[in-house]
Amino acid sequence: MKTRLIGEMGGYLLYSDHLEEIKTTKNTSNTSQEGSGRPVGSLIFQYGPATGGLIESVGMNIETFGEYIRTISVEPYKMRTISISRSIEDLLLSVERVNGNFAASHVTAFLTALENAYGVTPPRDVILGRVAQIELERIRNHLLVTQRLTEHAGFSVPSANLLYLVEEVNRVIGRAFGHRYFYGVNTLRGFRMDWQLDLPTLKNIVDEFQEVYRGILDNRVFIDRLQGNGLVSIDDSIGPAARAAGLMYDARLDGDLAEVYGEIGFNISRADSSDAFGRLLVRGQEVSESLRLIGKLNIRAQEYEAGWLDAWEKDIKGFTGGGLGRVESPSGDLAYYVGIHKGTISKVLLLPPSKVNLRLFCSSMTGNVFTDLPFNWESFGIWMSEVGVEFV
Amino acid sequence: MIDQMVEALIQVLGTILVAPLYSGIAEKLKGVVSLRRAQSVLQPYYDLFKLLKKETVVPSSASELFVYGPYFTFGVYVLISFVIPVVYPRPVFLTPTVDFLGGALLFSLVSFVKVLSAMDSKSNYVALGVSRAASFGFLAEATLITVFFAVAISTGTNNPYVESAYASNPSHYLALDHLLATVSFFMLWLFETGKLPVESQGLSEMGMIDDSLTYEHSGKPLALLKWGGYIKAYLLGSVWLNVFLLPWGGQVGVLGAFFDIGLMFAKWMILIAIVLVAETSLAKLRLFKIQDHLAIAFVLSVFSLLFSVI
Amino acid sequence: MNWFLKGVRKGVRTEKTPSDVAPWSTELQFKGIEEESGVTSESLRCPTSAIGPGWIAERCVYCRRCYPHYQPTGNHRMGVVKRVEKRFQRSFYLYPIDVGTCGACNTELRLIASPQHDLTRFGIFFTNTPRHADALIVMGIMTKGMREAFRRAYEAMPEPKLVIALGACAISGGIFQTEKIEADVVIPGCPPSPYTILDALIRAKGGRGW
Amino acid sequence: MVALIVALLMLGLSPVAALINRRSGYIACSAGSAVFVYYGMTNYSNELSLFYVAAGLVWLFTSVYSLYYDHHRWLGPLYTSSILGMAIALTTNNLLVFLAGYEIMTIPAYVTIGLYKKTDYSAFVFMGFGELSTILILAGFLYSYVVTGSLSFSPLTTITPFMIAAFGFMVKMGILPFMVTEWLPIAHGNAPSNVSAILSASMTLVAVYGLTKMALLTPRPDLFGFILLGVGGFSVFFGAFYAYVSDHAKVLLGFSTVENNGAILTSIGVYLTAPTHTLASFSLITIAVYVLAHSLAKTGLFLDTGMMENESLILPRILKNRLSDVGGVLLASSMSGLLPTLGGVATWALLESLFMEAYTLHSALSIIPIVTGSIIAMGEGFATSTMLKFIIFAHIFNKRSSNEKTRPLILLLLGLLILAGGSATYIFYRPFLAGNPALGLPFGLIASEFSSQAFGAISPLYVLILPSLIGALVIAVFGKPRIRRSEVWNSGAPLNEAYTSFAYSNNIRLMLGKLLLTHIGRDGVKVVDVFWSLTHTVAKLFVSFSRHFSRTYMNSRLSWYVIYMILALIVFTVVVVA
Repeated sequence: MKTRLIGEMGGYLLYSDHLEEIKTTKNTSNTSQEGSGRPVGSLIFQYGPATGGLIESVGMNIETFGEYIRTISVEPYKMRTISISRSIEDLLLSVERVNGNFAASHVTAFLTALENAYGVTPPRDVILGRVAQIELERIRNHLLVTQRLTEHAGFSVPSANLLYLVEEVNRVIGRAFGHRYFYGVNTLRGFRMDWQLDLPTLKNIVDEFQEVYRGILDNRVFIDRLQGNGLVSIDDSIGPAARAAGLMYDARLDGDLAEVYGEIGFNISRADSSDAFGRLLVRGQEVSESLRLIGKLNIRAQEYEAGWLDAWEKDIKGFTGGGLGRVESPSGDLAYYVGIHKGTISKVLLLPPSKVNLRLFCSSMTGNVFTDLPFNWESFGIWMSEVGVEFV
Repeated sequence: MIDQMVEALIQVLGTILVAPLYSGIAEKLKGVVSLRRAQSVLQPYYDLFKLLKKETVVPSSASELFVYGPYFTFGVYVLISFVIPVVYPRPVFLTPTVDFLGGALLFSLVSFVKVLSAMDSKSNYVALGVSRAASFGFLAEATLITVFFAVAISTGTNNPYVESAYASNPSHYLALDHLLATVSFFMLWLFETGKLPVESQGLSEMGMIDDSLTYEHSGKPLALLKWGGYIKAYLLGSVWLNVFLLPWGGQVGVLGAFFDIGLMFAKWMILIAIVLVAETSLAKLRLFKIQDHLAIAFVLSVFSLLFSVI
Repeated sequence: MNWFLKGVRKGVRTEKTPSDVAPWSTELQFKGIEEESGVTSESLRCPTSAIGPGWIAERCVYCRRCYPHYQPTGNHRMGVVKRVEKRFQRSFYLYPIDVGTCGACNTELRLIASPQHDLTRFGIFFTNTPRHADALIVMGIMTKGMREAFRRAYEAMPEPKLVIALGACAISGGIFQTEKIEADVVIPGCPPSPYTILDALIRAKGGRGW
Repeated sequence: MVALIVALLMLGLSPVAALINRRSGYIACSAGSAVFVYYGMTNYSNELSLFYVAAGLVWLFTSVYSLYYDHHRWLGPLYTSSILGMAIALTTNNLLVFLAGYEIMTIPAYVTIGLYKKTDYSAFVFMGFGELSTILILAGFLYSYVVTGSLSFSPLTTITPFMIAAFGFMVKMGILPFMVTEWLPIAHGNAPSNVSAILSASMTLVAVYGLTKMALLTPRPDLFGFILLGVGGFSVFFGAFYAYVSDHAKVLLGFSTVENNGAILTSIGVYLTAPTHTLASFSLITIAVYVLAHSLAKTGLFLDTGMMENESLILPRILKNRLSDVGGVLLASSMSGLLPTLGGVATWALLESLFMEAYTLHSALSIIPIVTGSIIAMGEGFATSTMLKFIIFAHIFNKRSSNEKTRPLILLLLGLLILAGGSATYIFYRPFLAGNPALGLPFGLIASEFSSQAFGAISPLYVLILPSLIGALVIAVFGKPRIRRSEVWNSGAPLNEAYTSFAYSNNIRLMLGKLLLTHIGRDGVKVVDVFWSLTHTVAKLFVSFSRHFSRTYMNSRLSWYVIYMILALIVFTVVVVA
């Protein structure tokens, strides 16, 4: 597989196999372009930050001359800063809260970066546990995205049904891990589980999802809202957006957990339309694939006392170095770079998938109309919480 | 004359007071089909009651039009309820004020004042919805006028009550022009009351059409706008039931008027059932497909007109 | 038609009583062997100083470092209602505003609309404009960008109105240790479970809770 | 008769007075107009008298307004002489005098547009179409002379003179496909608002008057009426449609005139084709009521644009004043065809007469009134959206405050007149009055009839009173709202850029792209008015021809040529009148 540029993280460019410092700065603002200057009769329509239609706060400046969107720029209003000058365990709690819905993915990427920096490998069971969490998160996220799409279409029965299933997935996670968003689950020493993962219930949920999913794909009016909406260029897309365009592209194939995924036999899901519809197709397939993966993992309800950390704790004072951790979050590539200077964390860089997806969203909005905006937005699975985070 | 006044009172109060109930029932059933226990059928009344007690926030540059426009539109709706057969099957007090076409023009008057009142807030979100409503208005208004005329032409009079009686004759009822007008008017009703597949009462600001007209209002004016919305849905729905779909069964006399309220309830349950199926099995159309929906309704109504004379 | 029949066939799935709440979103209680005064935030390395004396719900982010000294009781009714507004008893419209969340509070708040919880049966609804709202639900830490928006939303709401702070971030600054937001109703949790949210909302409008 | 002579004398004096002192000219014109209105009211013989009232009111309001508006020394004389021409055309019974009046009315308009011109072809297009109109009318009149042997308006036995003249009048009315004559001179010549009002409201009124007068003399029923009916219907639709996508305040109003003239033409068509006499007389009244409604409302709206600094609705800067706001809304509601205003009654009556005709014909011919009625219904929908656009972007969004009282007061008066006018239509519809005492309406019903039986009925007076009464009752029951002011909610951000009028109507540009040939490019959205592009090509040819002609034969500046031609025409008309 050839090297692909994924995105920019704090002065570096992340490629699928290495990190490279940026020599020349280029404009990577979240703005789509059409023409120059402002045509007569156009206005900047401000949507957000506080909206009823979107789950999170986000500001959009839409240049329009009525219904038709010329350009759009997205502004993350909620900018949070996370201080890195605190204990590494406390920092981990903050990393969990970069994006609550992708908490396991963030923690895994962060911990992997740390582990790569020190050149240690956690026990296989810990890695399997992390994979299980990420896949559970993926199921929940894809269900939620599908639910949001049906809700915007006023498709009340499937929407309610999907929301029911999202809540059920949350309950399965809550029962097994004690917390519905994996907060306090992962530690430097492994992860905590209170109970066996309820696979039969999870299977029922996914089965019911598949039934709903097939049902909504039968509805012409609903499909019409997605087809041709939000066409992205293939070259710079990641995650479900890339796979929707038919690319063999997934961090599960070449990221840090690729080995495990390879062993348990991961099948990539793809579609052949780079619009919101294609992204929905990919998500639909991935839900089943994630369930299959989780079924194979057979993680056990126990807390691991990992011994790998001891080596690290011994020479914690003198260590200087850095490591990159990259996983496939439900919305695409997620990477952390952790730099350590004399035993303390000196730098944390983050490339969240939403940052890349946001750029894709903006570029795909030109020529769209207002009413189709929410569908395109939801189809990317963007979370503004991880875009507006800065580690200082 | 006293009798007519009592009958009018029953018809008008029956409209004003009962209209929210139908919305409540429809929402409840929609919720139940959506796997939920859902709200009380009396929820619209609770909402109105609360809103009438709340403060009214007025955008800083808005004028009296913003505050008192909703009162006027409510007044027009009440006037329309005197005019068209929505409960009682015979003309009541003040019925001759306008004929069917006049009624259609009164509906236009309401939307005119409603739009101005909402736009007085100077909100871009209101403008967004209004610009959509305005661009569909030409088909909606045309359909309303032609549908009303479809029956007027077959009866030779524009008096809605005569038309109701005329349509109750089975041979007239089953005529092609009547059936086309029935379908056309139902499609229009879905549009006018913001039902699927045209609009859904969702939270997304980007998809608003009718909802944008109440977006900036609060307190008493909002209560009146919502209430007016229930009355509008009731008026148009009842016309559809009494003149087009089920023109039978109305009783006369003061006691009959009370009976008619019950009869309307039964008829409305049928309408609600139809709408329930539509609302739960359809998804919302893409914006520019709404004109196709309305264009079909309009063409059907024009065909209905043509069939009635040829 | 298809979906209408499916909906009817699946039936109502709303819960009659609360069940199945995730343990680490409920009240914590001292379960240790030693005296409670012996364990402090410092000794348990509590990141938000949520211990001592006793467990302080507003601050807890459920990191589980205090386990097994403190353990979940399963009681989800942790909301504190400082002002009850009876006028909203049967009609209560909420306008959520996210001033700096991680997204989890947002999702949990949306999930009170799921068929299991169904907020509408209590006469509670979401709305998309503060003009129609009876309560402002504020979530997340107060960020610079959202401070103005929050003020505007509050200004835009007609009286009477409630401010409801949802989640540890809003009510105490949570793990980020920022300012707390003054509110009439406080719903602790990181994030609070849908049960906790519903319970507090129902009590805020004069009900007996959930 | 004394009143008429006084009125004509005062109107005749006013151009002279205006040459000496503009204010005195306008005052004389106002006084003359007032007497003219009085004449129309006291000598009410048939529906044509209503034209006098309508025209007189337009001149009166515009002249009083001009006292506070005019800022060009030639404007006063030109404006007043145009009005004199109209007065002559309206009151004469002689064909040639009518034509002379018609020319006296038109020529000052050329000059005004020439003086204010921004582009060459606008004056030429107006002149070209104006002369085409005159030639056709002249031809029709000559044919009439041939048939009747009389130079006065006299009953005809054939429809041909009417047919020829009708096309002449339709050109002047801006009927499809001559829409360009209506809006182009106003927009590109950028005529001052008082002249725009005269051009659009009362010049077309004179054309309608001529058409109606000829129709009254023509044998009826005649199938030719169906052509007028259909053409009128399409003019309503396209006029309203193009008005809706226009963002120049005056172009919008110009197209709106096309729409209204289309409706009037349809009504004339109904008159000509009506199968029963009752229906014919009903539609005849409707023509007059429509003319009155349109003239008053259009005058008001054009005078409203006089208070704008910028005539583009995208960035209008209008003087904000509570009086003109109320007046503007009332005028717009009449133009939208809403009850209880004058325009509402007219719209109701027109649609009602179309459908009555379809019912009474009850044959394949019914298709024409039905389809026309449906198209007009669509046009009315567009008209409502258009008028909302005008009033929103002229009066609600983007405005500045002002202390000016007089001009807003004129607007308010016109608005109130048009509101009360709806109920005043009882006077005109005298043969169609009805009542139903048992149902609480002892009087005050206008019943539309095609035979002895009523088809439908409305009561503008009741519609005027009842909603406000019920609204007041609601306030009494639920109390007045407790009000607190707060800034507009714009999803948490300050409102920096307001919605534009262009954006307001852009949905239609996108939806009906095929009809408008919408093109979205780098510089924005462009739409093509199909009729305009056609006329534009013709106009360009005409302009280049005229240039060539003037360079070859005049060897002088173009404007001299224009003035020469105008003077020649004035001499011609004076000779004819004499």
